[in-house]
Amino acid sequence: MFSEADLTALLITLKLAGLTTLILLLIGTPLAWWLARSQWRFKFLLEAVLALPLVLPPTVLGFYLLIALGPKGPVGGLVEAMGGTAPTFSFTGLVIGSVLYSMPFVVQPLQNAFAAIGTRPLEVAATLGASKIDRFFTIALPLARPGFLTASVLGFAHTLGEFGVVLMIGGNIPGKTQVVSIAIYDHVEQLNYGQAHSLSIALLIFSFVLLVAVYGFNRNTNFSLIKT
Amino acid sequence: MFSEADLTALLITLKLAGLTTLILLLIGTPLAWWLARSQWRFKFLLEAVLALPLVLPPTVLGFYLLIALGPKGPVGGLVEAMGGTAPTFSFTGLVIGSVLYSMPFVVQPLQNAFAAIGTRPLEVAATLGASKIDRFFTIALPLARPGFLTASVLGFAHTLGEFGVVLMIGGNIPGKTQVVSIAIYDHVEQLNYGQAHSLSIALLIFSFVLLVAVYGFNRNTNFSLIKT
Amino acid sequence: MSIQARFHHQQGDFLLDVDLTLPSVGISVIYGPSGCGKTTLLRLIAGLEHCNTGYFSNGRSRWQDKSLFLPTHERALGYVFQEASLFAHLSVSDNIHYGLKRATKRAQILSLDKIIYLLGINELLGRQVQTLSGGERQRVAIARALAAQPELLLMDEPLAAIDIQRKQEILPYLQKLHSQLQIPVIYVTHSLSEAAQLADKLVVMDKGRITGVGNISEMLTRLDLGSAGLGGQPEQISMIPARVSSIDQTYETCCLTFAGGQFTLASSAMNIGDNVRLQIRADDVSLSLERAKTSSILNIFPAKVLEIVPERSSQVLIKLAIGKSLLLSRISTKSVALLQLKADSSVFVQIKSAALLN
Amino acid sequence: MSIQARFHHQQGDFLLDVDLTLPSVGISVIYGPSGCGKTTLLRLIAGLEHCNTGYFSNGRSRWQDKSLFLPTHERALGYVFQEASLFAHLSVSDNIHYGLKRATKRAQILSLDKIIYLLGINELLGRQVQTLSGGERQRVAIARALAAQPELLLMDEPLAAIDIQRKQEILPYLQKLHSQLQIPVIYVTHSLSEAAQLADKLVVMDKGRITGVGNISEMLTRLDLGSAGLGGQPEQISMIPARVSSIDQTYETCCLTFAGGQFTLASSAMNIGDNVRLQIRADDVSLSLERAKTSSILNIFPAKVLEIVPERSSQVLIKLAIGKSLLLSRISTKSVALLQLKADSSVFVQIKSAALLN
Amino acid sequence: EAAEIRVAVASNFVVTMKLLARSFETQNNHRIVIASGSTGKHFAQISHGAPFDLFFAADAKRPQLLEQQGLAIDGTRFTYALGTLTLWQPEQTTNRSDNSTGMRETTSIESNSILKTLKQANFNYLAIANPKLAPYGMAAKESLQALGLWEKLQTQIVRGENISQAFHFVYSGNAQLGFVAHAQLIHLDPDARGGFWQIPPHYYQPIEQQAVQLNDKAATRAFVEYIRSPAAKLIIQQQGYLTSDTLGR
Ligand SMILES: Nc1ncnc2c1ncn2[C@@H]1O[C@H](COP(=O)(O)OP(=O)(O)OP(=O)(O)O)[C@@H](O)[C@H]1O
Ligand SMILES: Nc1ncnc2c1ncn2[C@@H]1O[C@H](COP(=O)(O)OP(=O)(O)OP(=O)(O)O)[C@@H](O)[C@H]1O
Ligand SMILES: [Mg+2]
Ligand SMILES: [Mg+2]
Repeated sequence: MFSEADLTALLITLKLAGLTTLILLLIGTPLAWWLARSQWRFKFLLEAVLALPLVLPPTVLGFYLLIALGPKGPVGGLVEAMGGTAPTFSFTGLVIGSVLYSMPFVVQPLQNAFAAIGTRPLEVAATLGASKIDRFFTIALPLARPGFLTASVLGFAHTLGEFGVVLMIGGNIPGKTQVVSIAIYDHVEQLNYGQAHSLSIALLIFSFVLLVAVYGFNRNTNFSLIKT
Repeated sequence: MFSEADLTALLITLKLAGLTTLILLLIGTPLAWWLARSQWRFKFLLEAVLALPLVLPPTVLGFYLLIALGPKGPVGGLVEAMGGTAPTFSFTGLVIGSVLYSMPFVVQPLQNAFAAIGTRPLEVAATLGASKIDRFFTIALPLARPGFLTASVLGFAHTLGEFGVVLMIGGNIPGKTQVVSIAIYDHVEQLNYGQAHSLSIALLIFSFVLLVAVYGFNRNTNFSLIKT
Repeated sequence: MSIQARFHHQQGDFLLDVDLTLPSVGISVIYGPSGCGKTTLLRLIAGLEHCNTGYFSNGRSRWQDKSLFLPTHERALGYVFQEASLFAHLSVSDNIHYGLKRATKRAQILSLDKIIYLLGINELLGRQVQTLSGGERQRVAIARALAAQPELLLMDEPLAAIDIQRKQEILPYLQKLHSQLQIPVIYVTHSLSEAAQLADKLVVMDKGRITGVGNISEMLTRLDLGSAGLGGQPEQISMIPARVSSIDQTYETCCLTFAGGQFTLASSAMNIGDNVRLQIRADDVSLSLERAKTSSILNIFPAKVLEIVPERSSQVLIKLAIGKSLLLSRISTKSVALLQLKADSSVFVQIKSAALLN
Repeated sequence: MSIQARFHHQQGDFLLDVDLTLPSVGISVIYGPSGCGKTTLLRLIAGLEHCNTGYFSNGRSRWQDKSLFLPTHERALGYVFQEASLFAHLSVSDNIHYGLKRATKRAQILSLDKIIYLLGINELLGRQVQTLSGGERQRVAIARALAAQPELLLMDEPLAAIDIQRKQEILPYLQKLHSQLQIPVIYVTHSLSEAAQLADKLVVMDKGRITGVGNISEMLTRLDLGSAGLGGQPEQISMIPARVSSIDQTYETCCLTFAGGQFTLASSAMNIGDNVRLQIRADDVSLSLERAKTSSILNIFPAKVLEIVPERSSQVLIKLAIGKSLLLSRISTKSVALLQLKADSSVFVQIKSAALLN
Repeated sequence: EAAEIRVAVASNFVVTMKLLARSFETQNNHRIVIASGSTGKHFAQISHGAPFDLFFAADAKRPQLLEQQGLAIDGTRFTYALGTLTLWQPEQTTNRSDNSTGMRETTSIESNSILKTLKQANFNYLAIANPKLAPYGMAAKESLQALGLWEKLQTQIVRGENISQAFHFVYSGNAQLGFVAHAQLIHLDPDARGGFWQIPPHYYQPIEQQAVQLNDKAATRAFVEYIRSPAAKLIIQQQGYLTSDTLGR
């Protein structure tokens, strides 16, 4: 039903979305935590900057990333000067692009979830001998679980459907940077509607199953509903 | 500095993003409220369905919307049968597409914000004689304010940067369905890098000012931090 | 015209099974140990907990039966929660006005100024609720419930976080609520002295069931309620209804006639003819065989021993009759032996002090 | 070796200004009206509130001074918050183990089983915290703080939501905490009888300042603390240190020697030689000019009137000396006139009942 | 009377179309509204009722399909331009081969050196348009096959969605070489062009860009008439395309 290329694209997509979500959670969690807690006067400026990638059309964002990450750009140039290869047209480049692009969808829900916890549980944990980092892992993280759910779902799904950025900085190299969204797009452009449909449906079913699993599994953690 | 076409595109974009955000808040708020409160066993299925539009590449989503909303599609066909015009290639079509596409970014933060309120404040309000609808407006809405902030920002910004869906069902008709993201894209495609840069920067500055205003204004509403 | 409540409600392992009739005037106190279901009962009455087979009528109107379930906001009640749950997005003043604004359909019988004054929250009105101390929060919550002009007031340990001085100011006000305004109050507490001071009816609960209901004076002298009820409690209180017969301005004392004699009490804020209640702790009642002549104890009455109930081996509770009034005394087993007390003995009761209610 | 606390802390309009020295053993009770700064003081001690110019030492180690600020989790303390703030994502058992697990560095002096038994929460261990009643929650919170093996225990009105029976079981346990385990406790309450039962030191606060500090027995008979302090309180309590000299098994009474005579008390759970405290309410002390012969009151002592302080025009507080012990009595102004009492009068004090501490 | 003519134009031709439209509008009351986009998208949109009057595709296939499906006016299809493929290497600065008439040039010293770079695979990436999507991509593929390099360079080829993207890849320095449309280089500042080699036309099938009328309104016909006029053809040629008569058809 699917060509080998389609299957490869599917695989790369999953890898990309998974890795991006992971990285976003790793970066986004401390960032969101800091944003939720900090009393810094100009925090709102940073919040605004973080939301900016959202505003540009993905292809345009991809275009600027292509320039910045390319060998002549500031980032890519630096990498090359240090003996590396500019990350464009590589899986690494895709990951960088996706991370930047999906960042707000992970940071914002996490920030709200952390803010909703309030200070009291953390104060209690401190009086019970839990250090800052300990409190974070044993109190803040579990209490922010609904936020993590939303953040992961939005981040993962957004990367699955991501297309403009990836197309721009990935170069659509089959087996390397061709993701499934591009593959579907290609099918549509070539008027292979049949293949486009089946690939879309496969992606939808897969995502649906995943989402159902995530939401279903979290169905009964409504402890955030109750204040004690 | 900007061509008239660019300015028109900017205007259409703002109208689109504003209207979309408004509609999303109007639809999304009751939906999120229901999702946050309901004890329905299969709620998680609906949650999964709502997140699905995220997963498809925008152009592909746009393609399916084009089919569905077109005169031969189920929705468009129905509209035409009732004497209307199919909404494709019109501003209405853009709004429909954007609403569907940005829905999860509005519903999810709202749902989390509503869930975080808990039941107690609503119970208290009920004992003070506030009806369901009254409680919703006087207790739930103000307490969920941080969630509304996030929802509006994500929804608005996402629509600003939205591109694939709009391109597909709008047809990129200048003065009618050409939004600024497509205009920038066109400039890039036509290698008018200079114009693309200035339009992007204008969009970024405008968005930044807007975001700063929104976040700055809401800086001091951290009442969600404190449980009384 | 009485409050009727019938609920059979399962909550996890816990079953609340209650069938209760309370007068639709006065204060009914629900008393019982932690976890016995007091809060659950109040929530059922308020309609916050759904019980399909429940029945509730507040005397004037039915709120719930087989075919009816009035939602909470249509029940004209005020509810003070166990944890003062103020609205975090509203100032103190706005919290209080929240209920007031929505009470336009109800008769405005409680003046806001009076409420604010009595609860001592005038200076807090402009504050954000996050900056209040625990007791301040609870006082604001009480004010908010009162401002809603309730026809039935539900209070879940409202005074637990409030200092005794303020408590002594608020309690009489709560008493007036029903005596002057006819607002029935259902009041949860685990303080028996609070109960004795407030209650007309006392409801004793244990493990989701009602183990005793009755008028406060009768209930307080019932010795059969077991360790879960009143017996075995460190506090033992009797209550005697009386009537002001004369007032002595010099010493600011007054003379109260009760079914057993004349009681002298330090108090001047009364009018002749007022009906009052004397609350007497069993620990404040000593017995003697002869009438003491030069004692500071003003109230000494002849009485008859009705019953002697050992509490611990070192202590007994004695139920006495002064005329038609019942009184509890707690003395040591040793004194019983020394004075050779038994049922029907004639003694003098010496009442060291008494509190006055209403 | 004493606890030293100095804080000068502004919070909105409210200024807390405290310089306090407390013994590093025993229970220090902070007592004062709602909003006087009790919670704020505890938070400062715990390091939850930052005060740059603060100083705190728990006797063994310094937690805070000009150049030092130990974060809360490095202060070996237990804190029971005014509202039992249980972790919503953990079961009851996990809540309790949270502190226990992190206390491995601290000496394991409090046995978990004992804590669980005493607080009566054995059956709740597997439950989710959302399903607990108000009192159950607070008991779990106390257990959690104790399980953390604190070197200093801070308790903010921990028993306000707990029924009197359970309270009477927990209080002696808290007393033992310091007598057997040498854990100092700082305990906030607005119940003077709780204070009298627990306190070694009593700290009276008002409007952010300390208006009096002293040993409980001395503090309770100080009449100068004004309406915000102890004077004018409905509760007036004296405390007399004594020593068990003999035990009567028949009536389960014991004889206590104090600086003024021999006191008979209904109690058997004592050993000869034990040092104890008698807590006597001013309302339980009556005076007479002659020794009553046939009274149920066992404890009658000759005493001397030291001072007569009018409370209201109808009532006075009388400070008395029995030998070297001080005692308060509250009687009516009328009795003062009838018995012609004045400073230096010789009288007999009749102590109707007394509570025993430790 | 004045009418609005909506023209769906393949992205690569939009710049030229704007010039054509401007010149047309000076002679007429009609107004041209240009909607640029990928030919695949335009096809899908027209199939679903898009309100275009004219369709300028990037290939011949899509107009043909529309015609077959009866969505276009029979017999109105024509080739409006022929794309020319160029291999571009901006870093090649030794000499430049273009002069104003350089379009016909097929070989030069520099182009040989570009060819050498290509043959030695002495670069990281070679950008082409996606052969599946864009006619220029197909032409690039055919050229590489003709040179016998297609298989060899597989791992170094990056594909753009369209010819513009292939251009971006090279322009931004991410790809060192790229097959682009000659029309794109025309717009570059001559100093920034670097070296290029126009691929000999026999290496690839002609890139026929066809247009078709979607209705038969008078204004539409007028515009088509204009496009076929010599004046329009001159503009098209100046923009780096061939026209049918330049090929001798
Ligand atoms: N941010 C603030 N702004 C203004 N006043 C404040 C702020 N925070 C606390 N206060 C005031 O500080 C005082 C002390 O509060 P605290 O909580 O210490 O009182 P408390 O003695 O514990 O009272 P309670 O017995 O009612 O719990 C209160 O009057 C409170 O209103
Ligand atoms: N969802 C539940 N599952 C199991 N048990 C529950 C649940 N909800 C409440 N309970 C139990 O129901 C009993 C009654 O609770 P309730 O809150 O009515 O007690 P209470 O009398 O108000 O006690 P307190 O004086 O401590 O506030 C408690 O033992 C509580 O543990
Ligand atoms: Mg309760
Ligand atoms: Mg406090």
